[in-house]
Formats: sequence, C-alpha cells, structure tokens
Amino acid sequence: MSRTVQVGDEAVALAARASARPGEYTVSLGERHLHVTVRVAGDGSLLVTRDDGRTFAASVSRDGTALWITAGGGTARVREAVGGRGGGSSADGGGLEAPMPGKVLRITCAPGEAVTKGQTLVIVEAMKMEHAVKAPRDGVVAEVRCKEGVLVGTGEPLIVLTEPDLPDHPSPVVAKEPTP
Amino acid sequence: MSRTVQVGDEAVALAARASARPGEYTVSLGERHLHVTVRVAGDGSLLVTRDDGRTFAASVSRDGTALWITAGGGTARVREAVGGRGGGSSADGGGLEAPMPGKVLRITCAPGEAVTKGQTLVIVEAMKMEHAVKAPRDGVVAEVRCKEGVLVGTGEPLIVLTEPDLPDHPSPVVAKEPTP
Amino acid sequence: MTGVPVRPIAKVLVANRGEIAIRVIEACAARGIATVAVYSEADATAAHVRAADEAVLIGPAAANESYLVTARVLDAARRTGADAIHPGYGFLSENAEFAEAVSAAGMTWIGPDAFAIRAMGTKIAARERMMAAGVPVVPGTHAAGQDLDALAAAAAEVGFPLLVKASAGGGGKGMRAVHGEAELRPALEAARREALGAFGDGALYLERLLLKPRHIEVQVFGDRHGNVVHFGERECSIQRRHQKVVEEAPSPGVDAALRARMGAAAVAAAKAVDYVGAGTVEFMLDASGEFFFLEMNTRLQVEHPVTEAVYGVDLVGLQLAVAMGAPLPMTQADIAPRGHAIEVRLYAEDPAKGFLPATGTLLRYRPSRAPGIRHDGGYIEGDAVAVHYDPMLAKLIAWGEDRQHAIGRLVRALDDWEVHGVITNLPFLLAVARHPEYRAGNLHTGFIPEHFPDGLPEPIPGEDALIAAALADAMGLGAGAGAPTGAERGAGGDPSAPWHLLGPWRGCA
Amino acid sequence: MTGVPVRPIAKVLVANRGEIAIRVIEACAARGIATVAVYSEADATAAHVRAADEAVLIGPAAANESYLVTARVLDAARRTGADAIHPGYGFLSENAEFAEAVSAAGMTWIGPDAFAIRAMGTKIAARERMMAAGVPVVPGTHAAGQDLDALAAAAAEVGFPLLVKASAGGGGKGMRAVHGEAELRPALEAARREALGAFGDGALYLERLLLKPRHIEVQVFGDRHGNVVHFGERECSIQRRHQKVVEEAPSPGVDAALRARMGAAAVAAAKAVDYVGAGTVEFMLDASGEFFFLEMNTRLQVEHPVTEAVYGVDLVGLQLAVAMGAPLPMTQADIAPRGHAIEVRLYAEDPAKGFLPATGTLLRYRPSRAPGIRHDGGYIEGDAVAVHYDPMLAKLIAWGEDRQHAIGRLVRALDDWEVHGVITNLPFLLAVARHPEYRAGNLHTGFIPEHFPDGLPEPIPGEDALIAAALADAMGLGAGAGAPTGAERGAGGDPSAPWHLLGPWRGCA
Repeated sequence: MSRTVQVGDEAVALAARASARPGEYTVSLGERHLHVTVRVAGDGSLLVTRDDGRTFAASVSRDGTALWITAGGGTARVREAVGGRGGGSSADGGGLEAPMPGKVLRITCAPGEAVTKGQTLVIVEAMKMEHAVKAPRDGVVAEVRCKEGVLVGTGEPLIVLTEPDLPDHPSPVVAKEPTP
Repeated sequence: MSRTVQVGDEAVALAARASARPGEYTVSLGERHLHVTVRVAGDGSLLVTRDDGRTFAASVSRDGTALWITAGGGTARVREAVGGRGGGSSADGGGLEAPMPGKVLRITCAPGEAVTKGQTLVIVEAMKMEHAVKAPRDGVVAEVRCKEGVLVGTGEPLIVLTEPDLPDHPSPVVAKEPTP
Repeated sequence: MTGVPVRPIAKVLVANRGEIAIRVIEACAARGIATVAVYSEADATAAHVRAADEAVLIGPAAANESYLVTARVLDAARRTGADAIHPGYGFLSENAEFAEAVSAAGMTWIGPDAFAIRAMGTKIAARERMMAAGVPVVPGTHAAGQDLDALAAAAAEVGFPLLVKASAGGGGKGMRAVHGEAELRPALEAARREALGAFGDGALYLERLLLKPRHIEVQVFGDRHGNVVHFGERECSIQRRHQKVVEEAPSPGVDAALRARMGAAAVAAAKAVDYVGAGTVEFMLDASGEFFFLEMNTRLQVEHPVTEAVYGVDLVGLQLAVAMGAPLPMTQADIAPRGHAIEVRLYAEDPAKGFLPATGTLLRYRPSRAPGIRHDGGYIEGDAVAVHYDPMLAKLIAWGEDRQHAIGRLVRALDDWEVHGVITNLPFLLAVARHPEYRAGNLHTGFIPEHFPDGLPEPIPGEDALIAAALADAMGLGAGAGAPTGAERGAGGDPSAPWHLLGPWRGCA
Repeated sequence: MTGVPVRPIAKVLVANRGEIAIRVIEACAARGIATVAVYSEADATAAHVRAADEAVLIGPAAANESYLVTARVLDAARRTGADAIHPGYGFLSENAEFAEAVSAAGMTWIGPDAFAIRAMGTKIAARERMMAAGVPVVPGTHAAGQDLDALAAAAAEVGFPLLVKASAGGGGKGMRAVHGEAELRPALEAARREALGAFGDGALYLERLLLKPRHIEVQVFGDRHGNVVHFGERECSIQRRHQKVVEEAPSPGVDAALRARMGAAAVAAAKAVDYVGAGTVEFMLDASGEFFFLEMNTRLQVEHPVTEAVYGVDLVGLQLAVAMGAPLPMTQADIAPRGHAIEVRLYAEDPAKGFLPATGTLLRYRPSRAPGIRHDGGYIEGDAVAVHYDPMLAKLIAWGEDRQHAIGRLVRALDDWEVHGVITNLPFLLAVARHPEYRAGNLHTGFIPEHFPDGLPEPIPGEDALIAAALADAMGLGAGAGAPTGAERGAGGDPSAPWHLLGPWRGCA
C-alpha cells in the first residue's frame, strides 16, 4: 500500500513494508528507505524507534483525503499530492466559490448583470464572521448557483461568471471539496 | 436481543425495542416497560430522555460478561445474572482459587500433605501486596495446580483439596473468570 | 448586612452553550446547585447538554431562533423551575431588556442591573459618564473654533503625538498623525482638504495618538451592599481584528503602583453605575504609562480564568454568592496576585488562509493534563464543529510561578495538544508563544499585524510525521481501521502478551 | 551565594514510572530540560514512555529486575548522556547507595545527600537524633527500675493516657491502655504477667497513648546554602493499613499558631540532618493538640500536589533549581497558604472484597476537566493495568476557595470520572468525600476502620444504568460494536444531519 503526499512543493511517495520480525518495518519516503521498530499503545498511537535509537510517539487519524498526524510536538495534515491537478488553489477560480463553509447571507448580483472587478457578489457568513465574495474581473453573471439562507461547503460554486465579450463560454468553477 | 443481569439479589431481564420513530425505544426492565428517546453523542455516549422529560447522559463499555455503565453520577458494572450457579462467590470454593490476579510467590504445601483449617497453602502477590490462600477446612492436598513465579488470574485453581476421609473424591475448584 | 434580602438559588438555567455554559454548570454543581442547559437542534448532543442536570430544546440551529430568543429561554426556565439565569458571555449577557424580563419573571438575574448594562452599552454616553467620574478617557477635543489658530491651541491642550480626524469622517479619510508642533499646520491643512473633498465638511477633531498601546483590562466585582473591589489587570494586547487571541495576568507592562492606579480608576467606573457582580473595565495603556478608558463589559469575560489562576478566586462562584445577596467575602487588602497565568484561545480557523473559519469532526482531541494547565472546552473527541456558532473551541490556561514558567508550561501544553479533523489556529498560538518579542513581554495591539502580517503558512509534515503516515497506511491504523485499541482487545488479556509487537499478521488489513 | 557551584541540568533521567514519572517529565519539559524515561518490558507503551523525549528499556516486568536495578538505571543515564537523575518516590528514591552512585558517576542526584537519607532511614536512630534536636517524639520511657513504684513514677512523667508495652514484646501481648492513675497498677501487673508468659521477660515500657491521632506531615525544603523553609502541613489521616487514601492541605485540625510550631519543628528536624531538597516530616497530632515526630521521608511525597495547589509552588521545579545549586527563591515570610486542596488516590482495588488488587484494560477512562481539578495519572484510556506495580492509577486533586468548596468540586469530579474495565476504589472515595464526619473535618487515623469497617459493597446498578444497558445491547453500543463514533463518521458530513436520531435501521446490528 502506498500513498503520494504533498510535502511543501514536492510530492513524496510513502510506503512501509513489514519485515519478518514482529514490529519491524522498512519505510520508504520517496527514494529514502528507513528501518523502524513500532509499538502500538493502548489508545492506538504509535511509538516508533528509528535506526539511530531515537523513539518518537505519534497519533494518526484519517479522513477523506488526509491523515492527521501528531508526531514529536505539533500536528500536520498529510494530504494526497495534488499532482496533475496543479495546485488547485481557489485563487485560480477567481473567488467565486465559497471560501469557507457557511451560510449564504446575501446575494448582491443577479443573472445577466454586468459586474466590475472587485464588486461584491455574495456574502457568506460562518461562526459570526462575514466574508464577501468579490468579482475577480469584469464580467457578466451567467448563473447564480446558490440561494440566500442556504448552507454551502468550502469550494462550492456560488456564481458563474462569463467574460463580457464571450457570453457563450461560461467558466464555471467546480467544487473541489464538496464538504460543508 | 435480551440480557438477564444481576441487580443486588435479583435477576432482571433487560430488553429494548426500537419504535418506528427514529431514536425512540421501548425498554423493558423485568416486568416494567418504559418509553425513551435516545441521542448518540460524538463519543458514542448516550443522552436518554425518559417519559417524564428527564434526560440523563450515559456511557457504556463492554467486556467479556459485563457492561460498564456510567449514568447520572457513578459507574456500575452490569453483569450477567449468576442464575442457577447460585451466587458463585469464592467463599463456596473455600479460598483455593487465586483471590486476585497476581504472581504465585510461594507454595507452602505439597501434594499428599495433610493440612489443617487456616493453614497457609499459597502466597500470591500483586501490586506490592501479598495475600495468603488458606485451607478452608482440614484436608489433604490432592494436587498443586500452580507453580511458583507464575502469573495467575482471579479464580484460577491453585490447590485441589480432598476431604481427609475421602481421598478418592477430590473437590477441584473451577476457574470462573479465567482472566488474569 | 444593609437589609439586602438573601435569595437562595437552588437551580440555575444557563442561557449559553460551549465552554462558558460548562464553566457555569461546573461552578453550580460544585456548590450543590442544580443546572438546566438550553440547546438548539444543532447542539442536541453537545458537551454542555451532557454536563447539566436537565436540558431544554429551545429552537433550531440559528442563534437568532434559539439562544437569542428571550421568550424561549424564559419559558425553559419557567418549565424547569429554575430560580436564576446565568447568561455567560455573548448572546443575551448584555441585553438589558432580558435582564429586566428575568427579574420581572421573579427569577434572579446573575449579572448587573439593567441600568448598569444600559449605561455602559453606548460608547459615547459611557465616555461622558466616565469623564464625569474622573476616569481618564483618550484626550481629545472639538476645538472652539475651526480656524488654524484655534486648532493649534486645542492641539497644545491634547498634546503630541495626536491624531487629526475629520469630524464627519471615517475610513481613514482626513486623518493625519502629528508627532510634534512642526508637523501640525501642514497636517491640519491637508486633513481639511481631504475632509472637504470626501465629506463636504472640513470640520476637524483632535485626539491623542496612542503609540503601540497595550490593551489592559481590570476585573472588578461589586455586591449589593455598595462594595466594589478589583482583581488586578489582564493584558489582552495579542488580538486580531479586535478578537483576542492570547491574554495574561498580570501584565508585563504594569507594576504594583500602576495596578493600584488602574484598579482605582476601574472601581470608580464601576461605582459610577452602581455596579453589581463581575465586570471588566477596558483601558488602552500607552507607551508612556498613561491609560485611558475604552469601554466596560458588563458580564463575565472570556479570559476570566487567568484572573482566577493568579488571584485564587472562583469568579463564577462569586457571581452566584453576590446574586444571592451576600456581601463580598473579601476587601481590597485581601486581594493579591500570585504567579502568572496565560490563556490562549483555540479557534477553528485557518491561519494559512486569512484565518477563515473551518469545520469538521474532532477525530482526535486530547488536551494536555500537565500540572498548572487548565482546559475550558466546549467540545470533546468525536464532536462535530459546525458553522453555526463562534469558532472558539476551547481555552487553555497555563499558570506558572512567574511569566517564563507560565510560557514554558504553555508551550509544552500546546505541543502536546492533539487536535485532528478540524483546522485550528494551534500552530499560530505556538508561534506566538515562542516569539522572542512575546517572551520579552513586548506586547501591543499591533503585535499580530506587525509580526504575523500574513498569518502562518500550513505546517509542512516533518520526517517523523511522514514515517507515521507510511506506517499508518501499512498497518491500517487511524479511525475505524484495524488497530487493536484497548477497547477492542477486551479486558483482561494475558498481561504479558506482546500487544506492542505488531507483526505482518496484523499489517495490511 | 556561599560558593556553592552552579551545575546546570540539561537532561534528566527519570528513574520511575507511572504518574510521578510523568509529573517530573512535565516539570522538566516546561523548563526546557530534556528527559529520558526508563521502562520495563511491561511498560513498553506506557504513558511515561510516551511523555519523555527518549526512553530506554531496562529489563523485564519485575521491578527487582528493572526499576530497582541501580546498574541498569545508571547505564541508561550514561548511554543517553543524562546529567541528572530524578528518582520520583518509591523504587530507588530513598536508596542512599544509589544516591552515592549517581554522584560518583558525575551526575546530579535530585534529592538529599546520602547522609540525610541514611540518618532518617532507621526509625530508632532517627528518633534519637530528633530528641537531640529538640523535636518532640512520642513521650515514652524505659523506667529506671522495673518495680511497680519506679514504673508508677515513670508513668507520671509520661502522662495519661498511656500505653504499657512489653519491652520484649510485639503483637499486642503485654499491652495495656491506661487512662488514669487509678487504672495504672492493675494494668502494670496484668501486663507483666502476660509479658512473662509470652516472652519470658517481664520488662515493661511506657509510651503516651495517642487518642484518635491525626496524621499530619510538614513539607520542608532545603537548599545548599543552609536555608530550610516549610510549606505548611498536609493531613493524611484517611488511610487504610498505613496506605494513604485521602490527603488535604491545610489540615482542618491545624490553626496558624500550631502550623508555625509544627513548621518550626519540621525545619529543626531537617536542619539536624543538613537536609537539601524536598522532604516531609511526619507527625502524629493528638486530640489535645500535642504533636510528635513519626518519621521523615527524604523524597518527594505522593501527596505533594495539595501543597502545590495551596502554596502556589512547583515543588519539582524547586527540586531542579536546588539541585542545580540555586538558593531557595523565597523566605519563610513569603510563604502563605491560599484556599484548600484535597487529593484522592484512585487504586485498582475492590472495596467490596477487602480492597484486593484488580487488573484489566481501561476500556473508558475520562477524568473530570472542571476548573480547580488536577489529574496526575499514569494511565490513559486503552491502557492495560497489570499486576506488576503499585495499584495506584492516578491522583485527583481538587482546589477550592475553602474546604467546603474543595469538597464540592471533589465530589463533582468523582461523580464525573468514567473508569470502565478495571474495578477501582472510586465509589469508596465518593463515600468518604460524602461522609458527614469527613465534611465536618473530624479526621483521625482510625477513620476508615471506624466508618467503613467492611469496605464498601459493590454499587448496585440504578434504573438509569439498566436502561442504558438495555439500549446498549439493542443498539450494539460499547467497545468495538456498531455505534457510529465521530471518527467513524469521518470529517465533514452534513452538519445538519440527524446523527443523534438513531432509528431501527441502526439498531440490532
């Protein structure tokens, strides 16, 4: 079993193979290979002893695409490498997705309306905080994909904006994480 | 699914039946029937609302024969009713079982030896505490079932004692809870 | 003592949720007072519901349909026979009408009288009342005339540095910082031009400019017998967009003499509105050591635990006692700080993305249990964090013999805190606690924008974390997967069995 | 100050396990000192191993093959480059040879010098040394002569009530309690007859009889500069067969004047052996207010947290500072108690079966997190409790503004403490805390035998527990079974989904 994860700007392939001796594993981090001994504690956390004799404690949880790992002070999310999808930050989409899970408080544009860069199109609220979703460029509102008062998840499309001169080629923003 | 449990001196049959409405159950405690509404919290604990509107929180764990239940302040072990086995306290067996999990420190009798009531036969140690297993009556040691230095569980037979006049009918003590 | 009737409290309804509801419930429980929780549909299994003796559903998730609906809260109190209501902070805690309605319903309101809530509720009115009571406010003046000479005379009165503001203004337009006499006239002229252009009104207003001010607040407490004491100050300068993040007591910028002066000012402020119960007077303290009234919070404060740790007092218990009519059991002379305490607030927010709120399920949630660490939380492992309420999940308070000891304990506790499943500001809290300027006590309200202008990037998994990730996959560990937890093993296996040695027969499930 | 060299400590090996090892590790970590744990094969995944920076396996489960083997502990320290050893309590903590070996190996021993350990190690020698130092010991005398007149004269010196004991004796033979002059001669005669019959030796010894004595101990602290201070007393009267169960500070039987007198006696005792570091002088306090030296424990005491809570001090931190050669940072005048603290010890033992030890796996283990509650534990949920070591699983310490408040918080915390899978004395602790004589502060060393002669029967499940049991079976809840925990649900489900409503489609799995 192997998983390729994002480490800063790099993608690193992870794998571990059990050795014949109980509790011993060979771990591969990309091209590097390490030998470790593992003890599992009562709460499911690990005590891992490395080649140099140093032992560290680690706990692991798992959700959809990430592992949450606390190891040696500090927790990190270990996520699948984004690979071919090219980073996929919401900056590309132009901010027309929900920036956070929340409730659509107000929609301040209408289908067919010409809007200018920086104009507020939707206001989303979560945890007592409001966030304005603004037009990333001049354009025309092709579609309003949300409703006032409705809960949306991070990355859910709210507005479809077309280029002002290309009304026939909408650029919808696809939800990347359809979780609320 | 039903379970008969020990409540003080009584055996009480427990059962619960889901109603058509989500989260609602009919609970039977012996001959009594109650209607309750149940919510399950994120950690698997329960919030149970009774007919009179009172709600209590409960957490449940399960081991071999018992449920461990914390409900409304205080934890109780809810155990299978001993039923036909008649209470089964170790007093019946005469104290020849290990009274607690521990290590056999010393065996102070030998097979064939005649022993008198109150004589120490085995010393068991656990958690820095020594406990002497004594002869419950006069008799002859028919069998030594343990070894010095070995770990034993609560209720494990240590010594088989026969009546002095009935050497052919040993009265072994059967382990009730073969857990260490 | 002075004829104040004693009104025992037998059952308190807590009109709040999350950590503060639990805090109040625990205080009541330790005194044998029964508790009633209220909850919205989103909170049906929340920790505060589990902690209370009784719980009443008061509406759907939206706070303005549940926790903010006075009629529903009052109805829940009536139905359960509660004889007092504790509002916590936020929600209805500074709602004077609600305070009146509680009293009108024959129940005890655990808080100040509606009069005091109202008196401190409007900033401008409160400022004027404080000036009348001799409490220092930020010096500022509308000049008698608006010609440059009159403004220059007014400036001399206010003192430098000062801020020139457009009277009609807002949004920074017509605003100029002036650090000395020489800069004054050009600044006044420029400000007037801008103000005229922006608002069509060139009237200017002068206010003292506070340089790197500290946010210092004083905990006050009044009873119904006319006594008011203070429990020293808290420093809350580490804030982001007026949301406090790290608080401590005592302030590294306040010595005993200044504490006495600020305490006296805070007591004067409280007495000016006949204050009863727990309240907080907020000040700005400038680099020169002058302090100025900002506002008064007429309720228990989120950060009250640092005061409790340093002054050895249970402020919620004191609220209950005072609400029952008891006199304060101490005088000012009895009150002295001991050691140092720091509170951090764990928010479900992403420091790498402009601190946007985050949600999820707390797959693993294990706060430190080390000595000197207090954890006031509203969630436990397994709980879902949803979008409906405040993003604060918990507060962690570290007490130490001195400030460095408290910081040492705090850093260790933050390091140990396992929070999986929800993105939080935990790495950011660690970065603040480890920052040399924080350790040096160089705090001011611009600390976060100055030292963390871009928040904090997401932590990059270290090598140990990657090893654990590889092993977790190979061994099938993590939520719901193959690891034999203690629970699954069942009780009483062979105590010497090598459960800690996992061979291939357990891996790759 | 007086030429004592400063020896910084960078890495501490903790020669212990369980809660005290964790306590020491946390104290080091908060001060930036690295830590090394040692562990036996039975403790390969124990909590203290997880808490330390490094860990070294030192042998099999049996303590005399691991934790008690000085050579293995020293070797682990050498291999990891530790420059100091903290022994905790028990195990090697009062082993003078070990203390010497640590110093001889060039490491810092965090404890008193071997001389002090030895001086207090033998009861009779310690008693004589204390008498020489003017510390009161239980008055008693070998009469100059053994005729009845000489004994009667000696009795007048000792005072009534007194105990007549056979000099050669033991086991109660030849022992007689005498409450006044009139009873003396018949008692002497009877005792002599018994003594002659039992031991062939009629010599008698007289000792003051303490009536319902309290066990009071004083926390002392010395540095290498000749300073010794005390941090008041702890009352530890609630004990069972000399095993302490409940401790508190201050004692309800000690006022400020008595505290000063006992403190001075304890300081004199410590100074008599040039004591350095944390030590405890134990006294018996009789109903008349007289107190008598019992013994001195030359180490950190299990119950030290109640002193920490009341005096606002980190005793382990102070041990580290003093071991490095620093002078005590306070004088006696700086030391004052605040509030009240109670500690209870959670033992894996069955109060319904003569307190026999119990083992198992902690299927669920959730101590309270309420304000004022400290939990020092050696186990976490999922851990196995085996037969090898002390049955104490954890200590819970409740601090309150006064004794009643501390009791209130304690009772609440005990009520909330979920411990499944291992039988413990938790119900017994609750019964003690709720006992009217305990609440009244009427404590003496016979408290448990007097009020709980038969221990405590196993709790009978109440109706709510039975309802929960029936539901758990029907819904498949409990360890490993069907209940959807937060973890299993995974992160980020629909936050409004009615997970709290379980229909039949989830039941009866």
